[in-house]
Amino acid sequence: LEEPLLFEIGRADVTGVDLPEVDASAPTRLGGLARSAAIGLVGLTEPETVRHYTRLSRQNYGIDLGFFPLGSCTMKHNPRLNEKMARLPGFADIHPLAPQSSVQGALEVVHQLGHWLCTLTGMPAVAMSPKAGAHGELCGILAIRAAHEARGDAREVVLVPESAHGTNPATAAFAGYRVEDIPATPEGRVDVAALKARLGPDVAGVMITNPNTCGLFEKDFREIADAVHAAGGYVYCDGANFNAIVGKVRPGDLGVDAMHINLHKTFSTPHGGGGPGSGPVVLSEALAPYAPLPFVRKDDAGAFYLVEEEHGDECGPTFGRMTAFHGQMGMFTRALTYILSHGADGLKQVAEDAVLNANYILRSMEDILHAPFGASGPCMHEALFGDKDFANGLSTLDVAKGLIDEGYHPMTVYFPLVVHGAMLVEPTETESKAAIDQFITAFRAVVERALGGDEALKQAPYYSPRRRLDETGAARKPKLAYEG
Amino acid sequence: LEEPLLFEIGRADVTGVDLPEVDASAPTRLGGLARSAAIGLVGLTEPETVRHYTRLSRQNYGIDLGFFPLGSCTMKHNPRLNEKMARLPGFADIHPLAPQSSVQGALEVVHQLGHWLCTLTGMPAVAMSPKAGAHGELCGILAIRAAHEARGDAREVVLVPESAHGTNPATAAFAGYRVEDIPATPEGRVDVAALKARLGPDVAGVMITNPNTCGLFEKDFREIADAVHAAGGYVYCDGANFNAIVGKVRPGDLGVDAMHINLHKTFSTPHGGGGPGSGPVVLSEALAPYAPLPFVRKDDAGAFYLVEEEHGDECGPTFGRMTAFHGQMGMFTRALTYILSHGADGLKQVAEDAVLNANYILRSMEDILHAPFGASGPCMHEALFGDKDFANGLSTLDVAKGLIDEGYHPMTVYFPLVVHGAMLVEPTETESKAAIDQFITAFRAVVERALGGDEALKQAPYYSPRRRLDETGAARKPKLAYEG
Amino acid sequence: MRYLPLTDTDRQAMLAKIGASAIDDLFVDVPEVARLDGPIQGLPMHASEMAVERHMKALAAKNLVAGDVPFFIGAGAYRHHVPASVDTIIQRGEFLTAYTPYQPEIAQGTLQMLFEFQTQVARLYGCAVANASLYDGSTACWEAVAMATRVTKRKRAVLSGALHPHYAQVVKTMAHFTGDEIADALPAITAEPDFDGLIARIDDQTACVVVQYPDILGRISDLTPLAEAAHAKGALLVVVNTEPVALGACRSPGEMGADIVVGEGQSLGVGLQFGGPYLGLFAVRDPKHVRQMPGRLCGETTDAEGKRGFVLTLSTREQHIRREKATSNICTNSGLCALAFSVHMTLLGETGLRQLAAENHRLACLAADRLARVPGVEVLNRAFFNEFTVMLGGKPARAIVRDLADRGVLGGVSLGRLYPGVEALEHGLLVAVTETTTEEDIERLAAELEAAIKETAQ
Amino acid sequence: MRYLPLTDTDRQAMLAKIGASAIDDLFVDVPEVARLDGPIQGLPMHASEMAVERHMKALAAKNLVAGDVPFFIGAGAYRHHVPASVDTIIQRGEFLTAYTPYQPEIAQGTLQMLFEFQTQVARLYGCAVANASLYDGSTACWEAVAMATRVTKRKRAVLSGALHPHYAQVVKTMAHFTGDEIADALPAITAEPDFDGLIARIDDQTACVVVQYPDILGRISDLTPLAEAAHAKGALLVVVNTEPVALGACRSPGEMGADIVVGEGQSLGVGLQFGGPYLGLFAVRDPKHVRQMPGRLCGETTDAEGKRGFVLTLSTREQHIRREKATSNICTNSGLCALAFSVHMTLLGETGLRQLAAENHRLACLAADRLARVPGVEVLNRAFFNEFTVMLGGKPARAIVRDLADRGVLGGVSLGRLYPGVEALEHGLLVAVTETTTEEDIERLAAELEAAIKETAQ
Repeated sequence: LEEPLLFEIGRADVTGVDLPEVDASAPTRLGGLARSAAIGLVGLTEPETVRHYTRLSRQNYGIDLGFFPLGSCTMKHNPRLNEKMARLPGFADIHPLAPQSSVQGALEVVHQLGHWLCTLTGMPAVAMSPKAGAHGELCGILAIRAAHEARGDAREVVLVPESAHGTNPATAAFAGYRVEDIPATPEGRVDVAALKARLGPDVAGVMITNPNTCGLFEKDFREIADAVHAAGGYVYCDGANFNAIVGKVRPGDLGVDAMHINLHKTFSTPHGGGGPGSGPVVLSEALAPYAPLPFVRKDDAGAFYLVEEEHGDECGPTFGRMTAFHGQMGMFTRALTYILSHGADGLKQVAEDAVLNANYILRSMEDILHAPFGASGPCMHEALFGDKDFANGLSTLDVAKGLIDEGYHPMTVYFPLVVHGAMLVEPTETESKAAIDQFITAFRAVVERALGGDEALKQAPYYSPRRRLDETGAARKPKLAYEG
Repeated sequence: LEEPLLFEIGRADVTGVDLPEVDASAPTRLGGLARSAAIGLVGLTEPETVRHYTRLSRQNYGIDLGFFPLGSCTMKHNPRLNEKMARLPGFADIHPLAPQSSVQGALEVVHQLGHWLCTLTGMPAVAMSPKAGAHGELCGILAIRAAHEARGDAREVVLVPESAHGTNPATAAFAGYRVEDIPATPEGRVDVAALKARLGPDVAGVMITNPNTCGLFEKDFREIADAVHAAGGYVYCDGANFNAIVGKVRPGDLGVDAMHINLHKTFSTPHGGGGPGSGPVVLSEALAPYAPLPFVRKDDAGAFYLVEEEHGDECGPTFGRMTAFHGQMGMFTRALTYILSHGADGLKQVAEDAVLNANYILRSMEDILHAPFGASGPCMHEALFGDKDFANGLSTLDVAKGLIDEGYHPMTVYFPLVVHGAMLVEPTETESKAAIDQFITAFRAVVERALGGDEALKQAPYYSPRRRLDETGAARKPKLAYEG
Repeated sequence: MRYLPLTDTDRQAMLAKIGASAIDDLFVDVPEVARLDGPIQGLPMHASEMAVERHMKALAAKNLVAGDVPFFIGAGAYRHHVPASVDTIIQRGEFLTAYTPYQPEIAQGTLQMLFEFQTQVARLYGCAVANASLYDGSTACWEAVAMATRVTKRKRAVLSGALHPHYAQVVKTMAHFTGDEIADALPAITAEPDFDGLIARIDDQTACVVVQYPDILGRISDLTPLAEAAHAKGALLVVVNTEPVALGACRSPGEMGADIVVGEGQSLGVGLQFGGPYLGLFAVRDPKHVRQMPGRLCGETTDAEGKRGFVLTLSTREQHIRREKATSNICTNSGLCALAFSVHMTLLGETGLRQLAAENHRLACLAADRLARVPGVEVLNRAFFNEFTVMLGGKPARAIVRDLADRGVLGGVSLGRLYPGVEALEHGLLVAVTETTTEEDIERLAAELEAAIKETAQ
Repeated sequence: MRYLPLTDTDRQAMLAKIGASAIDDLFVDVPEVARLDGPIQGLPMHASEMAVERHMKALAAKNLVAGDVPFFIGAGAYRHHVPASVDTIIQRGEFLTAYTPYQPEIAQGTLQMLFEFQTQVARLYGCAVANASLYDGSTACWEAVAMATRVTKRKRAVLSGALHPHYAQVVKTMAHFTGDEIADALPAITAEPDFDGLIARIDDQTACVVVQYPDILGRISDLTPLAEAAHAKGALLVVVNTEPVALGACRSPGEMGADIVVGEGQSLGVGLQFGGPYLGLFAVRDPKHVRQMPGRLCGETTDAEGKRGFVLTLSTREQHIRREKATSNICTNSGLCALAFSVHMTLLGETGLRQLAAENHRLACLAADRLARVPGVEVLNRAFFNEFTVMLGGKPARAIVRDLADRGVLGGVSLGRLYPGVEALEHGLLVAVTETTTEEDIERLAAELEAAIKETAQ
């Protein structure tokens, strides 16, 4: 059964809540702005609502259904204890502007999580308010700009490796910087020589992902950082791939000045079909003074308080405020629950198992699938492949869609851009060997069809709720709302 | 992807909980009974567990997925507020043997729900402890037997109409009675004359379902009850179909002595794939003294207390205890929530809409599908059809399986036994007209195939997780546990 | 009304199709005297979610939540930590809102789960076959007695004095009506159960002997001699277990010769719930007894394409086929509780269950040692798993328990509550300890118990 | 470790396949100085669910739960009753554990939901097109300003003084770096907003004028003159709404000429959550502006078999395609909150939303009338929806709010907290009332406020 659109089954006179009837004659104080025309909304009763969304949900693929090897997205298991804790009324039913004496436990959560994020990264400070990874990047870049501005040193350029996630250049540009690409070496890492050559008084900093989007650890990161610092710049590290090294390496030891942490990646908060995320940013001593408001401090009596605009000196030369309130509390409680669950020993094991699983896939596939950096050494938490030798015009996209028919969510495709027809496979640590072996079997089968030129693959998927969708048509004549 | 058996993917050395390691050398006081051999259990980590059961769940059909017209089972929507309330720690995390002063709210729930069940049925007393409908039947029958015994009047026979649910004769037999069938009239009701003719000093009572399993109201119920009472017997009413008349008719006004109420039918607690149910039994003045222990009373100071074995006189001549504790508290909280949600006006509307929906189906199908009692007047909350005129040996079973391919759970089939190839369709009040219209279209299409002798129907379903299963083989060589 | 999708327009259109002019035309068969005009009296009108929630929360707030205080109550229901993922799974609509799997093609989720559940229970109990659940431990206990009478064609059951008194009550209540004879007894306050006495009560008219393990006083003993004695007389041994976690540490009843093993499964996945819904477990050691078992059974088979699948089977034992000749009248049982149990057991696995049992036992030993140091308190048991009996040196345990509750400690179950009016038992207190008990809880109990004993008269 | 399925045996087998002898062989690229030996210092070791739960519950218990006390706090986040079914739906693994729907063939659930959500938001706002959500209202507000600068190619934004001060802060923070010019102001304590003054600030370099509706003081006024004035100067009108429920009672911004409407969606489905995650709503009245919108958009299309389906579209605006030329750097947004909002809105429907709005307004009117009778209290607003400002006759509102909290009443938000150091505002208190407020709550607030005012010095 196809599930109709809400607007095809809902009715304006139906509601799934029981509220008092509107007394049309009751006096109002709406200043003459009472709405007269219909809004155009429709309602369903509760049974219909539950069924509509339950049916819709079954058109989706999620981690709970199967292996989800989407590279750089870290689709690890979302523990249910996290969900339960986030729903405790003591966390879920408190207002961001409630008197601070009445929300000491909440402030402690923010403070404790921040402290442990600093511990795990070896950094002295953290900004908790960014709402997602890209927002965290923005936070880091703004701190860099504020730091330069504070010493009257206006710089214009941010260097970004060509393998970077699109948010990096977008963020730098949004913050008013000119973005310049740094090339990669043939082995898949930042070209240190090229980078050093470009450094100068106009370069505000670099944004480097480590482990990088080719799945490799940037071994020369410290050297790069030293060079950037020597040139008066700052080092932004994109922490999207922190899962590979959590508990094993502290970015602070590598010379990082700012790094965002995707709580919805490394710290297991759910992706939710596209958010909400959470992107706290750890900061070096150099950048810490510019951290955005608000932040949580503990006073001498052990009480927690928010530092906001009013705190004058205590704010430091903050670059301002990034969001109305204090950040993604719901994600903080989940991430804190996760950190407590895993502990120091568990988080180290997380990184090790994530890297082990990825290397296992890399080495189980490279005999039939081009692994451009397979010879560069072990990969970190994800394995990168290219589409070399596919026959009959078959592409990475076809392999991805073929995997859907095998019951899998595809890997990340066509990213990073430095590899032709890139396929980025990230198993995460929460997959069993059995699940990975089963995936490898299916992946090999599909790849062999691509190598063999199986035309049928061009029409895949066959067994999904929908066949390939016309994305071009959708963009040419956008239909973005129901009309009827 | 097929989901393997737990025992095929689980491992003895894997666990999804974090508990202290067993210190094998720690002293124990197990009296030499420490287990040495392996138990033979296997474990999964949490990610694997969530995935195993999520995948399994997707092989199931539930009310949340679609229309579920299973006659006499009342598959109505299960409100989510009920689930939320049952999970409040104040209800879910209290012990049945906790000091009664510490569980006054729980006792009040039992008392309040019991009181309202009495209100809705017009009966003076209720036994709350029966664990499901069949257990409630047993409670009612045991009360009848106890009442007869108390006056030294041993009787041996219970009369049961041939259309009755199988639990009726099974219950009476279990309680030590001989069961005799009462025939039905051609219009689908109890043959009053035959019943009256059979009454006598050996007849302990009758068990009659009203509305009956043919979906009809027993219009002569009061007359039957009076005759039974005159003959010294008691009237048990099977309340499985109470949903059709809740708020419209009080069984107490019809002369009932005992009636169980399936909270998982009329009062919307979930069926859960086969329970738990809950079967409180309302009792007449005549039977009330024999009610099982424990029950809840309110003292003069307004405190609630449990009447148990120790209360001597206050117990009355109880027939005993049916279960270790006080009944299905988790179901009581859900049912009470439901009654509060609907209220007196809502429950009446429930019955009306349930009956309206059923009659709408009856009248929308009877032109092509044999409705044996279609001429007997309106049906109540379910519509009964037979397999007359199906061609090529096609049967009710084939129609049921054909409906699966249309995306529906089939109706109840081959019950009641009084109709050949019976199909009992109960839409409940929580279906929309649109959903029912869509079902009627599908049902008509399948019935037309059966009338037209479409052989393909004999192999249906084609599109379900499994094709028809070999039930005969399963029973011949039962394999009831995993071996390996 | 938020659960009712029909609008008045719908209703009119449907009445027109039916050919009725008003809804009451559909209720013509109800005698006029019995028809109610307007909403039934004595109930409130419908209410919003918010209002209902307020009402229910106010009721819930009147109860003392076990998790909020030091808690030592057991006696047939135990408080264990249930992993959060259990509830997530049982709340999936596909499980929650499914019916009994009578249409196996679209119920393989429930069926495969039941097959796995049956396997888990059978292995835990040391048996060959388990059923798909019964209502609870006490009704399972009666079903075991009834099955034993069918198997042996004898009508007498001998109950151990240390069987949970409520279970014994249920058995006696039912037997009164079926005409079976039940020989029961009170528990003797001894460090070990009196099996010699129990064996002496078995004769050649005995269908079964019923013994609890661990027993109502928390004692555990080797059941092998009992099994041998019963079998020698042609009787079956029925073993009742109310704490499945115990079987992670102790030998299984099946190993020791039990013929039918039944129990309460509430400890895993289900929670306290003020007594219900709970989960009746039922298993037999010898597969030849399968056809005499009560309740539903799930079996493996194949579908028309040869794929493995599962169905409810041997339903010729059941009421909907056999009617008055059924092995039991049971119909709806405890499907969702079985799922919760099975998910919890899957999360535990062999390793986790053993660790859980070891942790329960460790803390119980700690508690027993600590309480033994309270003046006037004596620990009765020589052996126990996670529950034991303490004697309060002549002080009435019921009063002490109530006093402890007033002090904010739920300190256990008095034997006086379980055996009201039995003077010999009124000084006994059952104390249960699980992994949820902290060492601070134990200290608190010891301290409050000491104070309560001091202040309570003989 | 309960979330890690690999066993040591697995690890050994996998290392062998890889050709590594130890796990650290896979970390050879990490410079030795940076490699940590053993678990990181400063964190506890792993813990059981039970232990973690205890820890988190202890933290939660230190907060005063809004639902447990009379509660009147608003100022951009409102406490509404969220139906229980909303949470059931968002907890389904298929929604909760899905990724951004980049593979539309297996993400139609999320995509169709987003299409429905966009339609709901567009209609609520009186706009043509809404996007698939942003982080929250404040970041959406900045995105609107940024979009206005792209559309008009001007760099100056005029903010109403009655825009939420935190929203204004966010806009100013961002504009500082983009080089845009922000003209802001403080709110004037007047019964109606000063639109004449605002209009006077619009010039032909103005990209947009940003106004909140209802505004930070709870006032509502016809925006039409403002729209006309802005359009006359070639500027866009950006309307910010922080309480979507208000639009069930009041005319929509789109109707009144707003070009971009943004807001906070937290009121429906999401809850208070101490400020996040929340839900940024973003819509444009004129479809020609679609390609300048930030964030994800879901569009209808067909699949290879001609069936209707949905995809993320116009992604050439986005960072993963356009990189430094993207309309925004946004990536992950608030998908699950959008689902919660959409489910709640579906349950309400047109009828329910209007009833909900009417009930909010009714209770707010009651509260305003009652507080007006408290000596020393004056209600500022002439018109309002469910939040209004009261002046405390020269008493400092911050101190009064703290005092009320000590009395167990969360009485509102002081303007002093929102505008610290602004003397002109320090006597103002924002009071929000929703359907969750009872008449008893209002009485209690009035009584405690009266007491607090009496006891507080000027």
